[in-house]
Amino acid sequence: MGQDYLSVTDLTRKIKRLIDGETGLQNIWIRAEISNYKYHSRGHMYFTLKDESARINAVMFAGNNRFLKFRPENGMNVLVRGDTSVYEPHGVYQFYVKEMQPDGIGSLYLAYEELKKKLEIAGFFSATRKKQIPPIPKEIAVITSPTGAAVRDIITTVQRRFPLVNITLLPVLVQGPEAAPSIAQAIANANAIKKFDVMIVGRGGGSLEELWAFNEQIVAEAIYESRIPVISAVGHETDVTISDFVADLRAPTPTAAAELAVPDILELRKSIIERKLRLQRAMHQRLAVEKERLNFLAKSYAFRYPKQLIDQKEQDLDRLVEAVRRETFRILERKSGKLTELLARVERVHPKHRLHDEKMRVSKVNKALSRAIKQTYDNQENKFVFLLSKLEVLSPLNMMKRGYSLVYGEQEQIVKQVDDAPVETTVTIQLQDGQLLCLVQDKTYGELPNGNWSDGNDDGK
Amino acid sequence: MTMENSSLTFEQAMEKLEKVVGKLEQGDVPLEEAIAMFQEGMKLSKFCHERLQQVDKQMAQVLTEDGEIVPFRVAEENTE
Amino acid sequence: MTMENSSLTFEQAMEKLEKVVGKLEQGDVPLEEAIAMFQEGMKLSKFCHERLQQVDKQMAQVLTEDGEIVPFRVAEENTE
Amino acid sequence: MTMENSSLTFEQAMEKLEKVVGKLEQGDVPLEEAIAMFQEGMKLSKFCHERLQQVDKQMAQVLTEDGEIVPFRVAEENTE
Amino acid sequence: MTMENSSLTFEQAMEKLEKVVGKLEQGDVPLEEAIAMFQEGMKLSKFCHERLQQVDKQMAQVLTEDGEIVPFRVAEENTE
Amino acid sequence: MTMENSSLTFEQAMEKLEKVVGKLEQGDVPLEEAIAMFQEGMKLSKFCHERLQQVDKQMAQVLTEDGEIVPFRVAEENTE
Amino acid sequence: MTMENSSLTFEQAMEKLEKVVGKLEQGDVPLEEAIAMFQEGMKLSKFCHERLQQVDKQMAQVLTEDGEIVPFRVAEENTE
Repeated sequence: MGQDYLSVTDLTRKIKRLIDGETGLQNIWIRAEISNYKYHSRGHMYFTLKDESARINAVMFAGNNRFLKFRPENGMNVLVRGDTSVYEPHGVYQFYVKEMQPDGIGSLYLAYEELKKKLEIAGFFSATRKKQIPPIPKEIAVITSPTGAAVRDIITTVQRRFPLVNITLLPVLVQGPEAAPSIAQAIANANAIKKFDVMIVGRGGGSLEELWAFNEQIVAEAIYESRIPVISAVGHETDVTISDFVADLRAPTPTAAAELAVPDILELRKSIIERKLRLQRAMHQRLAVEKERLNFLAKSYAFRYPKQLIDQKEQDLDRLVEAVRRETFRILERKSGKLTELLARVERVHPKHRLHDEKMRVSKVNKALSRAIKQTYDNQENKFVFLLSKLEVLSPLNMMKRGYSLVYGEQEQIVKQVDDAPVETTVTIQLQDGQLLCLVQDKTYGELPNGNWSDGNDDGK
Repeated sequence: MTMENSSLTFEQAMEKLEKVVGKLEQGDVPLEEAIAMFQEGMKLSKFCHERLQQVDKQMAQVLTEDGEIVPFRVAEENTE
Repeated sequence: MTMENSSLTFEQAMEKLEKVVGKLEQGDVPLEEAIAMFQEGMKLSKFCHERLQQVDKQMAQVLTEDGEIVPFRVAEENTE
Repeated sequence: MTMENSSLTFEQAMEKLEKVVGKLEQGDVPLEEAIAMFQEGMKLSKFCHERLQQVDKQMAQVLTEDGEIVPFRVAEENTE
Repeated sequence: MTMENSSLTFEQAMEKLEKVVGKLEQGDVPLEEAIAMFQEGMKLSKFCHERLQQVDKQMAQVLTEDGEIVPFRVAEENTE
Repeated sequence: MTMENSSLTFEQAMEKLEKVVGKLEQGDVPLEEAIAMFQEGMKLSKFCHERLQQVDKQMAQVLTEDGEIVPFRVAEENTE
Repeated sequence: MTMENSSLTFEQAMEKLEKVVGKLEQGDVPLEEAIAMFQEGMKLSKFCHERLQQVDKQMAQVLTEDGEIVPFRVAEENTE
């Protein structure tokens, strides 16, 4: 048993979970009186909600109280919406207020919210159901009170903006219990008349109760069923009624409704003039563009200097003709150059040169011939002369010049010994300059002396 | 065209005019067509202009409880 | 050719003219063709010129007919 | 050749002339052929020259017939 | 030979001439033959020479016939 | 031999002559033979001499017939 | 021997003569023989001498016969 103790924190957390999970304690409306109101410097509101027999601590954080339209006070009866929960550190349960309204009109709010939700679900606010407001209406129905600022604002604004439109007022009550049926009826009437292009339904500013007729279902239904487009114009900018949601167009004020219903004739005139001007400008511009384009083309090089078309070709032609001439002359020149060259060569091989050479050659050979024969002859002659002189030197007859002589016998044999010439025979003595015929008279034998003989052999005789 | 235009509402005429102007401003309309459109545009603008001048200033009316329509005079601010 | 041109629209004529000018300015057009193109170009340019003058006149006429609204001064800013 | 040439276009004649030049430039043309080519070249050149003069005349005529096209004044703003 | 030469082209004659000269230049031609060849060479060169003069005349004539186109002044820059 | 020589060409004769001279110049020719060769040589030399004179005449005749060839001038630029 | 010698050539005679001289130079020839040889040598030399004179005459005759061959003027260039 002893082990089952809970910590305070656990317990508190269990309680908190229990309360937070209970749907009947969450997002609920409570009617109560405020006491112990404290406005914390950080913007949070702390107070006690109570009635005759009970009380509960409450807090409304700054994030939620920022949009409150009133200042809560002690003793003030209020309707609050919020969640019940536990503040763990203190172990207290308290109410966390999300929304707060003063009690009394609080019921109207609830009704408003309820109807709004219902109609929204029914499709009364659907954007697809909204009718187009004609840009330039001819007939306008105005459903509002015949007295008061609203009707005057609407009529004067419409007439000022677009005097051509017909305005028909369908006077209605705009507050009090009869207001809603009156308005619904007028809407129906306007539809019955069938001449209106648009209708403005609305009234001037007032309290929620004063504006209430426009939150009635009957009015919403009348607007919803209207075939004529409806512009709603209820109260001031901050007031948003059911009618505003249902209407085809919501204007923040009656004056604004009039402005939305008709165009400004001055603006229209201006826009016509503007279009006309644009038309002319466009046309002028177009013409100007085309003219410029044409001028540009007409002034193009090709048209301005058409001779250029030819000039180029003239030049091409000149070039070609010149080339034909030049090339032909060049060919001629080359050929004639070659011919000249050949002529020079012909000149060089002129037979007169050859002839000249041949003459020289003949002449030379001729001379050589003569020289050769002369040489041959001279050689032989020299050789002969040499031999002859040698022969002459060797002639045995030469001894006679030195005194020697030859003795020939009668048989013309040379007498070498004494006995070769017998006495009484004749001998012939050959001398250098002639012969002596001699008779041998005697003979003597003897020897030739030796010794000196050989030495004096050359010069001795 | 004049025939046609006469049966146009002001809005239709304005719309046509705007279209004509737009096309001309785009500049890609053949010249012959452009001058025709210009003529048409001028006619439309004349038409629209006349439409705005046609009627005198209208008085506000009120539908009485009896179902009658009578002129309605706006109460002066001073009376309130 | 004149026959042919008369049924041309302004744009067609301008296009033709542009082509002619373009080709001529490229400069490599055969001589015989070039002179024919030159003639054609002159005719087209004349034709376009006349068409523009005609449109000019048409515009002036429309503006005169529209006389009442006459002074569409474009330079309104300066006069005011 | 004259017969033949008369049906040539200017460009064809120029092309022929260019070919003649090309052949002559090769340089190894026999003499008789060269003189024939020269004659041909001169005839072609005469033909081309005449064609050019003819076109010149034609052009002058076109300009005279069509008179002058006075350019539009684009600067209309200045005239107003 | 004269008969024969008259039907030669210039180039053929030149070729023949070159051969003749070439042979003569080699120098090993018998003298009697050399004389004959030289004579042949002289005739050929005379023939070639006359052909050239003839062609020159022909060219001059062609240029004169084309008289109109005469002044092919290459140095046009100086005259302008 | 004279018979024989008359059918010789100049070149053959010169060749023979040169051979004769060559042999003689070698010097070992018997005298009787040498004188015969000399006679032969002299005849050949005479023959050659006469041939040359003959050629000379021939040449003069040929050259006179063909006159002089003045080199051909193409330089037309100078004439303009 | 004379008989014999007349059919000798000059060279044969000169050879014989040389031999004779050679032998004589050796000196050991018996006088009778020497004298005979000397006589023989004298005969040979006479023969040779006569042959030489004959050749000389022949040469002169050849040159005279060919008398016309006035040497060509080599310096032809100067005359031209």
